[in-house]
Amino acid sequence: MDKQQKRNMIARRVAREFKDGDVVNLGIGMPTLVANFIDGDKKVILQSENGFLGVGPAPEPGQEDPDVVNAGGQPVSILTGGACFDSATSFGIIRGGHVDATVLGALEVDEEGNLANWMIPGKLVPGMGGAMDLVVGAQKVIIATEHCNKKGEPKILRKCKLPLTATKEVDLIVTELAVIEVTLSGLLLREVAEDSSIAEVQEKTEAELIIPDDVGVLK
Amino acid sequence: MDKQQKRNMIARRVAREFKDGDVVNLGIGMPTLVANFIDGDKKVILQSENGFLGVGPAPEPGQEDPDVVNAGGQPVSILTGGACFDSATSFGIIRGGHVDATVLGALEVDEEGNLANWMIPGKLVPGMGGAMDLVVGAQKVIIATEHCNKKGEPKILRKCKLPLTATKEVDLIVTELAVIEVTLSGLLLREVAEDSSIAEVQEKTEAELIIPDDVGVLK
Amino acid sequence: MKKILSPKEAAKKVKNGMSVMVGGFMVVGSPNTLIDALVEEGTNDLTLIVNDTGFPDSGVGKLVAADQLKKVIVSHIGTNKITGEKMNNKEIEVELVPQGTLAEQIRAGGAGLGGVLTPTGVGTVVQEGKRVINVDGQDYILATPLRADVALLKAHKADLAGNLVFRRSARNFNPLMATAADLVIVEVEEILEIGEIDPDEVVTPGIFVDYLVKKGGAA
Amino acid sequence: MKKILSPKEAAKKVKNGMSVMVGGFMVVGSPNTLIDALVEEGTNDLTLIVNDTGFPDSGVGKLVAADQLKKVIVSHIGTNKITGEKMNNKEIEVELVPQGTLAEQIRAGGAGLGGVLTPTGVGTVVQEGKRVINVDGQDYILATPLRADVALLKAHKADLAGNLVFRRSARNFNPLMATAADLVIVEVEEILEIGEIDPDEVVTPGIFVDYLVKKGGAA
Repeated sequence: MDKQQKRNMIARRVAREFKDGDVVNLGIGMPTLVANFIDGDKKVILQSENGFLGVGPAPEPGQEDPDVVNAGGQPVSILTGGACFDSATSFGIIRGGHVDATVLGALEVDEEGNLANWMIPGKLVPGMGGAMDLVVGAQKVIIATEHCNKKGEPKILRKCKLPLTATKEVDLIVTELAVIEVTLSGLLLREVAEDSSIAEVQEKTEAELIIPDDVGVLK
Repeated sequence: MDKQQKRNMIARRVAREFKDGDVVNLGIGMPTLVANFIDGDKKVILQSENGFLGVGPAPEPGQEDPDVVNAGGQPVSILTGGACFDSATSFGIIRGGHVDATVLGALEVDEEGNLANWMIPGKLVPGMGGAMDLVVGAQKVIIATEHCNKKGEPKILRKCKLPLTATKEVDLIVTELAVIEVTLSGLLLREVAEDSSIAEVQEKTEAELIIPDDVGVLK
Repeated sequence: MKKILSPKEAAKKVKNGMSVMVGGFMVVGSPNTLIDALVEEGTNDLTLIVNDTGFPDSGVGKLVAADQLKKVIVSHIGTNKITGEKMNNKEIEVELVPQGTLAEQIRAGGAGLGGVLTPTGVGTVVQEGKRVINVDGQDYILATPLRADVALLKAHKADLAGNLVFRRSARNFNPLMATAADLVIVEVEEILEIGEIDPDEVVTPGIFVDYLVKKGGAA
Repeated sequence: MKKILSPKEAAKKVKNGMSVMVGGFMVVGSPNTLIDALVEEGTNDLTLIVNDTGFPDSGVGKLVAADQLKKVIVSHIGTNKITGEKMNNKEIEVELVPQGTLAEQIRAGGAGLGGVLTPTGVGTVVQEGKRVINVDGQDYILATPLRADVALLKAHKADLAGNLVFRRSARNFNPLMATAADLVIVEVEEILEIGEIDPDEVVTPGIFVDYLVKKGGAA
């Protein structure tokens, strides 16, 4: 699988987590891809933290509206039935638990549900933007990430080493190898990719996984 | 002077305190009268804490709009250039110091600028409504009140006895007898009514007044 | 697409013992059709969160008169002498809150804040039993968030996505309460198709709304 | 009637060493005509309060590139590498704040609150040096109010009373900042007569606005 195939696979699986009527905020980068895979039968309302509900697809080239961008600054559209608001209202929606799910990337995530995805000491710090509010506020926090980092090292750890984005807020981790649920007892392996194995997933995960009898297949 | 004449006299004098461009909130009861005396050359914007700026006169009978009332529940109008908002925004305007002056009645007011105007122990307590926010938030707090209570006792005291609405917030007291400024040194007599005297005002005021050389005439 | 309920169906969503926020300021912006249905239903032991208790024979005053309330959290009861009588007879517990503080407590409940620091009420009886926090030399009262099981609201128009617009001073507490209750039922004058309210004109986004009821609709 | 300034006249209101709030999210809703005039003016030693520092060659990024800033209070600098470089070289002090907290701090500054309690950032480096307050068993960070000497904002339309409406995601921080600065200057696409914006459609009431500037207006 090349990088793009992995990303699409992760995005497709994440999209299946949403229920009809859910309000969802998709983080910048890979999480944005998730929008492409949401089942058309489900009415999922996308929130953009820069100030609106009802994010629609990117317009045709030349049709961009300079006042309509997503939180990554990319041109998008606003669907009918959408609504615009200021930043305090936007983060009131997020912090107040009115977003059912958020999807974010990770540098590290650990068995307590801690997440580190905003800074690497010694490197240029871009700032947390809205990520800290999203992780604390959304009802369900889904991490969409490749299973290992560029060096091939596990990103799913016993304890995050990098500065945290939030503590104990992650609910689900979706990678190209597995779907892992964060529970009070630890990380529960829910699904393993068809071309992988429980052994491979555990090998590439620093934290010890809880392996139930009914591990599903991640497709 | 009958009661109505006193009230009009007080209201007329209070209205002279406003500057062009001021945002003013007039309390329920006598303070509402002040609107009738604002100099037409001055652009004073009236705020109503139930949610709008640009309070205009009461409509003709039969022309009332059920959605347009002042904070006392009386039918009014909204002038062009006005704006409507929710209660959090309305009190953000008030508490945030964006109201230049508020005019309120008093049960008691004292030489420290403390105000009691919302409850009498043992009597039915109506609630403070928006009064506590107005007294704390407005840049200038003007008390419009008859000089003495119904029993003829002073309302302007050394120290309020009734439960307070706010501490040390009153700036000016206007009665049918005098205009009194609250200063850090105490109550400064600014003006005395034509048909009264410094002696009479002091006699009817429990707190000791500071009498400057240039006491003006309250008309 | 939001579900449209009859007033009776809506009233049945409110159960004995629930906390209920009701929009309106002296019955302006009050959901009177919903209130009438709730009186009809006879649901009782309710905790009401509301700006004021209306009048003896209108608005939430009808719930007071029908003995359906256990407690009221409110800024003003002066327009409804029955509330005061029942308070004195200990038939209703009345918690008086400054209007601007009440607005912020509801907003905090909806926006996921642990509270706000307000200068309103410092040095008054309102401070009793509250935490006082000093910031930069000034004392503030910690006003903690308020939420309710149900909000019964009134808007001018809704679209079928649940987006709301309000009219004039009928807006007041309605948009705030829409964010702070588990179940939000909104009475409207008119229900429009999706797309008939421009995203920039929406005051309350549809994600906050669970059910719509037509004003004066058949039970 | 609000005074209409040329961009140059407006820029001259900003003095060396002032704190300046600037609206916009990745240059959407950014007052670019005002920023250009401020670059032209060469005013420096400014403390900027802004969501992000735009791009190296647009938005507030131009103030960064022109060395006009002493400090930036911001949620994200990742789109402008010059900010990061100047931060690392200690030419600019950068204070990173979660976006939702930044929005609430500005709102608190405008609404007269002593601060708000937010769960965002608890257990992260954001907590360092902040007061943590426990409410009902949960820890919150006390986010204190932010105000500025000047706000430079962008709205879609204004009327001559200063009432503002915004368009799509260009709203973002602009309405919040309008409440939290001593002097508020707003760049707009179009200036309308009083009465052309309905009171229900006003997002920022005119009382918050001091001066208007036409977008792209002659210096």
